[in-house]
Amino acid sequence: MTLDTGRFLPRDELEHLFTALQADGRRVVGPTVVDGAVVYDELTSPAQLPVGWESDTAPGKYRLRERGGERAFDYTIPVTSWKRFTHPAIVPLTRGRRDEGQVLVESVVPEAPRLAFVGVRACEVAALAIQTRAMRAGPLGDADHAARDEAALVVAVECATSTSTCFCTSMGTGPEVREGVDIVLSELDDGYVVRSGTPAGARLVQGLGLRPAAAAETARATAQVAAVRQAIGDPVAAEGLPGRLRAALDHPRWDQVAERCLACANCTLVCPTCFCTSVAVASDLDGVDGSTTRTWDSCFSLGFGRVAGEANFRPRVRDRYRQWLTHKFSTWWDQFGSTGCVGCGRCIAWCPVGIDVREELRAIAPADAPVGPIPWPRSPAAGRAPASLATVLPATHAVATVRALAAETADTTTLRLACSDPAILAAQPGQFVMVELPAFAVPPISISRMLPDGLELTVRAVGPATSAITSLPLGAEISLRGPMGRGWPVAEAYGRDVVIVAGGIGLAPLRPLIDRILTERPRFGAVRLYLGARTPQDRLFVHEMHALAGRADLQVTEIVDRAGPEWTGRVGVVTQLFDQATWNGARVTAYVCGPERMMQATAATLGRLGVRPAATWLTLERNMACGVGTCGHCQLGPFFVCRDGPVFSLAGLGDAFGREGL
Amino acid sequence: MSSSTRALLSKTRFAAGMSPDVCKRLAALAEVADVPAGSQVIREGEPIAALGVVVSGRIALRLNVPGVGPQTILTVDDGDVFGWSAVMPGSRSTSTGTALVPTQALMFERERLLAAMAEDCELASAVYQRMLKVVARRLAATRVQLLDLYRVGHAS
Amino acid sequence: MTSQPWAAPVRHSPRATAPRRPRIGVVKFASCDGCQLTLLDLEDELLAIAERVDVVEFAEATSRRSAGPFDVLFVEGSISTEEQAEEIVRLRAVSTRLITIGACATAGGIQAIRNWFDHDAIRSAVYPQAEFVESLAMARPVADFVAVDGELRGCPISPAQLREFLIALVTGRRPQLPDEAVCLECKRRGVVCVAVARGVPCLGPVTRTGCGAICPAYGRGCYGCFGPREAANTASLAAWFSDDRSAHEVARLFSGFTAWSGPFRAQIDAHGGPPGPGEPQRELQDA
Amino acid sequence: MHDTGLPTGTSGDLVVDIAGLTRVEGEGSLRLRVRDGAVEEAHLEIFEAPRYFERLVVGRTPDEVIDIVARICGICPVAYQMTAVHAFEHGLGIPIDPQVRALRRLLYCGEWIESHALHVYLLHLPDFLGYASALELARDHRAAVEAGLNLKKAGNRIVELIGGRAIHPVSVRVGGFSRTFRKTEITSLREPLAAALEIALATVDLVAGLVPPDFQREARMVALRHPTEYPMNEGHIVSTDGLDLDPTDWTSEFHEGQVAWSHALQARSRDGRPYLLGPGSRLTLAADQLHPTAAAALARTGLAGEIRTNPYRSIVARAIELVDAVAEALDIVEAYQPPDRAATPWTPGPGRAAWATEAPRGMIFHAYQLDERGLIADARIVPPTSQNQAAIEADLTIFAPQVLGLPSDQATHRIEQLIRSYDPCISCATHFLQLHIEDVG
Repeated sequence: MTLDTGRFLPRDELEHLFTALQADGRRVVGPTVVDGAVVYDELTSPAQLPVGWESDTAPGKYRLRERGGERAFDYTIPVTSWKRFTHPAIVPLTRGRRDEGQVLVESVVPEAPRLAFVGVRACEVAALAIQTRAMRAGPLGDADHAARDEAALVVAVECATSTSTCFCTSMGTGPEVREGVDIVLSELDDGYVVRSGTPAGARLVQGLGLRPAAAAETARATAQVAAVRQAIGDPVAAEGLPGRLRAALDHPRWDQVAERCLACANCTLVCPTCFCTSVAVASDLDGVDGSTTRTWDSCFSLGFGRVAGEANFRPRVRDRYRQWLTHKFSTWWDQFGSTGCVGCGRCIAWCPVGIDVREELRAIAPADAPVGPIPWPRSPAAGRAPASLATVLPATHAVATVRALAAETADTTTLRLACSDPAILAAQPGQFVMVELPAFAVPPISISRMLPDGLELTVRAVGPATSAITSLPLGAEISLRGPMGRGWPVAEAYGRDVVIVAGGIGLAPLRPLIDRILTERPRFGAVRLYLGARTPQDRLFVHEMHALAGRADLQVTEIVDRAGPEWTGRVGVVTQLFDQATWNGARVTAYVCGPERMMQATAATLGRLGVRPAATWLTLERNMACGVGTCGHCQLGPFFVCRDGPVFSLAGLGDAFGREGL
Repeated sequence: MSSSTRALLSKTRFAAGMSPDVCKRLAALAEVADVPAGSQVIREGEPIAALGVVVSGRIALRLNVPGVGPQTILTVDDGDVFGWSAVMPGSRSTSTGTALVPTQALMFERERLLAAMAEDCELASAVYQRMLKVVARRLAATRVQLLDLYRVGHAS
Repeated sequence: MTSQPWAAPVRHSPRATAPRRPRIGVVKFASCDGCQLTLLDLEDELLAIAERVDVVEFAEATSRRSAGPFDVLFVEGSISTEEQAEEIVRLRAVSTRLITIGACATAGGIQAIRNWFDHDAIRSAVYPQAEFVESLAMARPVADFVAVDGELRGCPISPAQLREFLIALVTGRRPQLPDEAVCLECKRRGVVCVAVARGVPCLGPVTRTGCGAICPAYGRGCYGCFGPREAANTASLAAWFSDDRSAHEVARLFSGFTAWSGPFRAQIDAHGGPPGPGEPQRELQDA
Repeated sequence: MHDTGLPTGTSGDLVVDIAGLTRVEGEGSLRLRVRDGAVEEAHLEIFEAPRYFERLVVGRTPDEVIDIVARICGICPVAYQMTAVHAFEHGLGIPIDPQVRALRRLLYCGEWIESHALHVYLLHLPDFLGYASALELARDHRAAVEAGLNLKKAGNRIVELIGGRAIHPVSVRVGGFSRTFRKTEITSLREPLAAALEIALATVDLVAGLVPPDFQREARMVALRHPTEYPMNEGHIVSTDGLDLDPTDWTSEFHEGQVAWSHALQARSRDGRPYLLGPGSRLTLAADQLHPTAAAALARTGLAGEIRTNPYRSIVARAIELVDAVAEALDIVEAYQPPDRAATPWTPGPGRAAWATEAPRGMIFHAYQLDERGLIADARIVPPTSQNQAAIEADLTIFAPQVLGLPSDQATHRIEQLIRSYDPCISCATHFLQLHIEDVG
């Protein structure tokens, strides 16, 4: 619904708007001066507005100046963004209890206060919409954000002033407010031109019994915002920017900006659209009562890209800055179909060393820079398994019971779990579950076998959480959330030859695929299984694999990196099992899982053998903390590994696969 | 025995793509060796007597690690080569080759092979091409093994 | 080990079999006692924790004494005398896990400022008969003398982080002690950045989080008492400070309770040494 | 650990060696020379690794000094901050808003409550009831220890609110504080303090009932005295023998000397006489300024006289001061009105800044010389414990003979208990106490 024609609210009647909002059962949140800055806080009356204040911002600098007069909205963008209210810094996620082996984990039901946001600027209106798209993009969407977002009423104010850090004009988000708001105000010296954009807004305005705005008043309002557009100009060449940035991933400027960047995360925390979070675990002294909490995090903190075993995908500040900038201005388009930046300039003003994102963009992706070649497809869909493999939505926290355990290797254990949750029982090969023991971190674990009445998880004890899981006694319960992600596209290989390459623990996620292929064996041509492991002692499912090797309709060969004299099998790297193979690569659909570097070597060898990238499927490991694409940790270029993967086709990943620091 | 060595050689991967003529001339240099499991075909640090091509079976190439004992770093199977340094002037074996199972191999006595290749450029280039492939493949594999990929990461 | 037929697990969960209560020790060297006092400041959990661990050495709290062994030994204070240098080596030998607590133990503390200056001059300035007083020329962090298994930062350490560490210890999980910047905590709290909004110099961006961003929340710049964080880009921050400050004033900003830690020390040295009694001794700066 | 393995029972030449005194903040040692059953000399040996604070503050700004001197002691950082900030404001003539002063006193009350509750319940009480620690005491008397911890927590709540954290608070600045406090913030203390007052009053009854060892002596006592309030942030230096001194003139009456057996400087009167500071001295010299609630509690105990003559009664004095500090804190909370600004603006400059305040353990004195740039040129910091050392040694000389006849562990315990009763803040001054009784007779 677009805006209606304006009415006029005399300045001294602004109080009435507040009263009307409160009468509507809402707490009013708006701008007010605290500690030398304008912040958004709860207001009881217009008297608390920053009347007579204006603000000046420059890179790394914000100053509030008393200029007098009665205008309340002549300050520019404050440090606070509305995400503090739609996506709070700290949100309780789950409560859990683990007593005598019994486990209960439940989500904390979000409580959404009925708020009215007063003073929302055009760029912030855009930011609210962008964040809403992001928080609903996952298979689940974010319940907490949705509740808060829906409970809020937006009263926008069109900017009458701008500052040196503004660039909404370039990002196409302002300064005019055109839609997506309930009410919009244009402040004039003697009052406000009031327009409404939704039925709810219209009702409220009607209740104020205002006269229509005079043509002169409307004209002044229009001229005012036009002047702001004029003043800001067009500082960023946004047209074609996503492509130019994608093409500039190796620009030397990344290293130069990293020398100034403090990686302090301020830019991401003040950004109105940045949504990344981390999960914190708490418990009582006995580990009986536990809880998880979601807190704002940032791609600038080291832990953000860390995965099991302390490996880290973005160790250098250069990688972290590149991740942030390319996400905001480029891969955001791939993920959510819009820019991630609204041009509010907060990241410029609140950077402690005044790094100006506009300057960096001009240096890294100038308007005249070449766009191509595009290193990955524009749409993540191309990287996903076919739609036929729709993800089953993880319903709730299901309870599973340990029925049996098998020690596979010194540090790896297979748990057979009984579980009656229909969603989990419907899991596809290659999907994973989030495994929660109250008081412990919540790791993503691939399903290593589907059973009629449950599933198996094969877990390597690399940290306290996985150690606790692999040490569970028989009969103990754990909580599962899932199944998550997109699994192996089995149907892709109907009528074709199948090559499966597994490295180390990578065999676990492939096991359900093997099971499925065997149950549908006639649908496939030749099926070849190549297994690699570090040493003979590190091989998984040894008896099972030997049994498979005995089958006539399956070829199983294995090899280990190193071995003692007692080992009479093959020694070498897994690719040596097939690099001189004579089978016809064009007929092959390949499924690969193992350490990323091993998969790179395998993909290269398969390519040489004529296996098409679109028929080569890999499963990636990243820091998957939420499992549904809302925490941001597992991003790889345009992809959320947890949501768009973990299974990808080589063609779909394109240049994003194996690129350092991405 | 030349005819049988020729038959054996021609069906190995080693001879793949080799012109029948060259294959014939090379086979003439070969002697069939039947290696019982456990016996050694080359010894680390010792001069190499012959170049070997595995017809069937498996040979483990091992390095002795003080305090740990012999460690297998690579196995060679049907069609693979061992003792490749035989074609390098005056070089010694870089590892010890032990048959893991009863293995049949074609052995090319070093002096005869080098002499023949000195005479016969076509033969020499066929052999050297294949040697280069073998060495390149092993180098690539060694690089990946060095990374010890399976050691860290991956909870599942 | 190849895969066994389905069998009972080899390993057991911490709660499946009640583990022996860990033997805890608390000792101090040159320090103010504030960090070990933080243990006694956990008023709500103190008694419950005491029931789950065995406090065998904690002179400030109990007359029972022990020379070890310790499963976990908390060490407060910097090493600044010969005796202390010998004692820490002995303690390391009898401790399974040695955890340094506080800025003195982890970074040398405020007394490490003297490391830049002439020790004898300082000693005789404080003590009429300096010969009675023995101390090393420098006050240094414990890690300069023995291997350290973990550390709790801060001057003093944060009660919340100590609580988290102890709960993790008794429940067998990894304590969550983030190494990110103070800024994250500051922004989560909704504090207005004192550096940007008021031009107050703040070490928050280069300082390890954990305190709760107290100083900015109380209208001050962070003075770095938790020491440098991972990837602390002090050079860039110092360059920014230098825009409207003399080199001496820049050095002063880094010359706090963790001044001796690498990234801070580098900027102090690069800007003429810390404020103090007389000229800094150049040769000491490379120590 | 206290068993010497030496023959006991044989009279006279008994030698007692104690591995260490615990439940004091820090470590030191004690050497007694005994001749013919009389203590010839008592030396409190103090081996704190010196930290040279007087030099560390040279070249620093007054505000930096406030942060630095707090680190002398983690138990009483506020005492150091208060003494320094008052010294600078007095020396530089900076006027202070009355509400800011009230908040300063509230902050100081918080530290008194925390420190006294710590000493009474966690350090001293186990002595009287025969336990090695409060943790062990809690097994039999959990409610009592929990009450003590709650009392302590109430003190910490105050320091955390006003100072940002319980130890080494950050908000005290020359001229006031680094931020203002809304009334609602301050009144949030009302409830915990009301509960704390109940506990404090119960504490008085608890400790007044404890039976102390029989020990009488007349010590020369020194404390601050203020015309209208119980001594804390300011007052004249007075003594039981009629001294009356401006707090900035500490040096005209007292001086610090060094002794071979100690790293802590020992303060005495210039005529060499020792003097005693602390709760006992304050109650003796300023009981008339106690908050009515505390005064009533003291009267109920009827122990005012014994507090003066028997150091073992200091635990009662602390309990009374707990009541006083909590009651005063409550009054301040009720009366609080936010000041217009957090701090009075001021300009750095030269001069001498000196002041004395009452730390939980007794009077503390700071003096600073400021150079032309307003930076510290010279500093003198005199903590309570180094002033009490000589008095403690004197008391030991009188008391030790009474226990030399006892079995070593009992003798040790009595002497430890006596030293503990002065609440020596050894981290301010000393380390690891070890008792050697050396009989040269």
